[in-house]
Amino acid sequence: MKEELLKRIVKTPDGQEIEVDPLLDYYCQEGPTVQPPAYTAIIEKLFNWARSESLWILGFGTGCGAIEMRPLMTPRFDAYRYGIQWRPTPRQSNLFVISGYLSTKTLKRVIRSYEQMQGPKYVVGLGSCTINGGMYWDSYNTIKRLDDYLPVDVYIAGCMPRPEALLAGFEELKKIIRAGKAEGANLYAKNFEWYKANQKSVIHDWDMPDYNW
Amino acid sequence: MFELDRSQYPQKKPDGTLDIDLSSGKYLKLWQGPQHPGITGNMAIELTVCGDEVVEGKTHVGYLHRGFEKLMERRTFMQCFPIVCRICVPEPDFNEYCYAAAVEELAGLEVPEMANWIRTLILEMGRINSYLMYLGGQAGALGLGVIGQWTTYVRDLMLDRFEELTGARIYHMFILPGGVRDRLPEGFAGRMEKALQEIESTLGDVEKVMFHNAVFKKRTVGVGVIEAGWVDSYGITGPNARAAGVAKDVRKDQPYLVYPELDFELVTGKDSDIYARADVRRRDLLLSVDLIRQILAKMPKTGEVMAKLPNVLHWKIPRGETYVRGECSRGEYGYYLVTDGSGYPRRVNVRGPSYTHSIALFERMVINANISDVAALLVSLHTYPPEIER
Amino acid sequence: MMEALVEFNWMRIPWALLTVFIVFNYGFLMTALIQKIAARVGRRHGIPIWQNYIDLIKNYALRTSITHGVMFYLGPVFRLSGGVGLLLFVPTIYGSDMFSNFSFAGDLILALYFVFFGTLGMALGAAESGHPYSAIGITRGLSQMTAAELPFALAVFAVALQYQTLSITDIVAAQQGGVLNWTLFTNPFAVAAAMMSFLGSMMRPPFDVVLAPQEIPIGPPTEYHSSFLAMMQTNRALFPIAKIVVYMNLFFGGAASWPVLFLKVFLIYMVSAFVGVVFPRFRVEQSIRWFLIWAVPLGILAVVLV
Amino acid sequence: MVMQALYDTLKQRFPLGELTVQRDNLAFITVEAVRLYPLLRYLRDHEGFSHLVLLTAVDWLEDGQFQLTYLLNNRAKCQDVGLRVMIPRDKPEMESIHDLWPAAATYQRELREMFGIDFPGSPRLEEEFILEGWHGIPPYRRDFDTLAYARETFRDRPGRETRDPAQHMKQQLYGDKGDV
Repeated sequence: MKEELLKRIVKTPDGQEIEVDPLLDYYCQEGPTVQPPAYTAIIEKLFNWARSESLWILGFGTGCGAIEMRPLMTPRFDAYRYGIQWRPTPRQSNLFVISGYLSTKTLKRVIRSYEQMQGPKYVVGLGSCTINGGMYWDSYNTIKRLDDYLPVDVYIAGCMPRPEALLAGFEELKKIIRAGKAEGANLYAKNFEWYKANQKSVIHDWDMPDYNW
Repeated sequence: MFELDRSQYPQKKPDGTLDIDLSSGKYLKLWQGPQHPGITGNMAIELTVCGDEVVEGKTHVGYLHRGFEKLMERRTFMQCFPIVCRICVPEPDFNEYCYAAAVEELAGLEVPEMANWIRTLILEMGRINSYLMYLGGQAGALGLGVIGQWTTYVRDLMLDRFEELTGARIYHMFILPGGVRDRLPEGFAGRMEKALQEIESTLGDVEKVMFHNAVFKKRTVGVGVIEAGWVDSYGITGPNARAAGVAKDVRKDQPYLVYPELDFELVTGKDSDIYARADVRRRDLLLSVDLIRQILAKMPKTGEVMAKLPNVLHWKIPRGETYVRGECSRGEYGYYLVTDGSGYPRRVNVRGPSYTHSIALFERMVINANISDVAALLVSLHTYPPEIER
Repeated sequence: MMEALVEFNWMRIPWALLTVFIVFNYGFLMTALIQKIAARVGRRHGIPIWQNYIDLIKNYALRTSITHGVMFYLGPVFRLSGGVGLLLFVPTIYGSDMFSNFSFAGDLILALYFVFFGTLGMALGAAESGHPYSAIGITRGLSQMTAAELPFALAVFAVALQYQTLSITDIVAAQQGGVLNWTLFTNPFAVAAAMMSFLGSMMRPPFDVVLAPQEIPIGPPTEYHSSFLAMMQTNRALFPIAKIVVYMNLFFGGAASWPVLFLKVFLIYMVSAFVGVVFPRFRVEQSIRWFLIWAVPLGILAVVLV
Repeated sequence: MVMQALYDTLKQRFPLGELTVQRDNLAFITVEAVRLYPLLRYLRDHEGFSHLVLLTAVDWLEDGQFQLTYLLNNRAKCQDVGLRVMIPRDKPEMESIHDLWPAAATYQRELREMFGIDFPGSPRLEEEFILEGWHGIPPYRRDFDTLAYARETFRDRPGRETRDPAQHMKQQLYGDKGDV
């Protein structure tokens, strides 16, 4: 565990001495809970429609697929037309595009970013390497199946998938959301123990709380 | 007017490191990345700031590590060829070329002339792509998003030409040991010329909006200077070195492929700040446009594109070691290949230019920089994280 | 006291709310339009014009939200009340009983206060969120805002001195009777200073270092999400329009009907949009210098000349 | 020829090992570990080899040795010289050259992590560089089996097939008679 995460006594600028336990002080230890849909079906339908038409992608290029994100934002493909935009902070985004292979070091950051997103949230796995390891099937440092660690809504195959494939994938995701089937966040909360066990089996130095609000 | 008295802190510890006590309230630790829009790709910088000024910066890499050098030890020489291009995403072709050239050298293969012309063409096309991305990124890091829109649009045109030639937009897998996969398609030169014209006209706009922009100049001129003495000690190559006045370019110094037959002058700058580096890259891009025209005009019309290879399933290469380099858009790209007489490489080491630029050099340059300039500084070194950790 | 209450025309409340509603919708369309213009300059098609409404519903529809404390809640509330308050206390349509809102004799001073109010509220909320980038963003925001406010305040003093009143309605009244009566022509230095300050307060390049995605991921609202963010979105639509209404009343002759208001607000808004599209951003100390060197002398000149 | 001349000049000052001339402008010279530092400094200061191109290691598991390769470039003459240093595999330790080239510290951090070679005195050597929370054999060593590790740590998606290319091609070309 890193030194700055250990429990210690620090001196504040005004001379007081206080005890700090970063893992306990800075985070909430409570796990995620299953969030029910809205009371009435018609409202939930409206909400689902709004969610599907306003996909905010977290701007986190986790792998090489990030290079095809740029064309998506620009004149040729212009995903903004479909209500897709990129947000720089996980708090405001609700779609996480895992753009390609994930090394275990990145997986740790991905989990953390994913848990900071507000539900309902969706995950799209991009490229063959998120599906079964792809090119890196025998690599010691990349995960092979993304759905072991995060609930995935849509996979887009290819190495790397073209922007058209990405757009088609997003349309597919919209259909799933409109049908009310994209309940990844609830799935994650329901099977929390299983996901955590999987995550901890590959991340050897687990130095963060179990759930990062 | 806004100078800060830094004579008191941070002080140095006896072992030379800075004495930074975070709980003193004088310093703030900031992480930029890996999830941060100002970072080029997936890496992180850990900044300690005092006011607006960076006291210490550390680069953290390894988020993209796939262990290529290990994976290649498990693959035959031919099986390595499709994975090498994945080492550097925005400009993959140099991996293919350097790997192929290293294997050819150790195996004693002679590459047909036509293949060399096509290889040069592809490398120059890749360089244009990479520079176009850089220009967009550099302007974007300073809040001028529209340049990125324009350059990515014309980059798409270049990707179309790649697609026509190789069948893929990003990972082309076209240059393989022994030659290239195919000849140019019918009418390629004409369509290429159209794309080049579009790129030139867009660059004219970019020059007006970006390089003649008063605010852009204010943010970049005199910021992030690489001192001439750093060039050797930090292993700086490519446009970063040329902007510092070191006229070094592998294309001229150790000509490879068909560069001896092309007519070009090196692009250099002298101020070595962010503006100078951006300007060197813009002019280098125009040079590439010119080179592509020359290549298409001078290249032979017919000829073999593939050397006669032994049975690639049982291809063994005698013991040896070599280093092959090329001038990519970021600097010197090299492959160090060691063979031991078996059917698998003994060791492959990839020398990406970002390795030195974004770790040792960046950590040196970021000291005393303003937080606002950190993103622009990092982009101006033109680093691609995947080639650092491979 | 009782008499004042009795005299108060209660019908002004629904009319004022109607003003807020109209301006809110207009603001939403305008923000979308600005994004579309930026997209068109980049040769893109851009977002659908109704996209912001969907985003708003989406943000209210999110199922989870977390809070960092009381001030975190109040930040967006303050911000929104800054926008709504500004709008409510300036006359929107000159000469109209219905859309004069709660303007009173000293509303110019109140308007000056409300322009700053939102940022202060945001500072409290952003500081509570605990994110270092929020803190950096809001420090930049406050310092830049202060520098930008200075020429605006000077311009307002110049205008108040010129017309010898602190009532926005009276200032508008004094500008009636032809284009040449506008402050734009009667006191060009004040208008120039104020328009420079306007660029600075619109959060568009070159003065968007407060948000600066590439440096401090969107700055103060980094931690804000779901309904908090939706409230701030609402404010972001409302506040610029309210501010422009003040500018329009003070410097551009006000508006006697809704179409004139829409047109004038549109044109003033476009100034910042077009400047913003083709400029990178200043660093915070550079922008402060810019205001101090270019805008403040103009403001002083305006005050002196009056 | 040029490289031979350089070798002869160097030979007068330093005891050198074998010379392999790979190209006109690239040669590899074997050096003893203790001679490396002065030789590097001499090359840098007097022969114009001022650019450290790369520093890497090769694992010769059979011989029980690590080969460290220091590749230097003479920018003016466009020549490269690679210095090979053999160090024992069971006690991998080498003198740090970060004071000659600050950039070398990065290479040494990588070698420390990926091969487990120690460079005493090199800055930030103990910090994690590429890997995180790695236990066990450094991954670039030859005796680390990446496939076995991946099998052990990660789960494959069912239905994935892996074929040996030689066998598979034989099967494709000759069908069942592939064994013949």
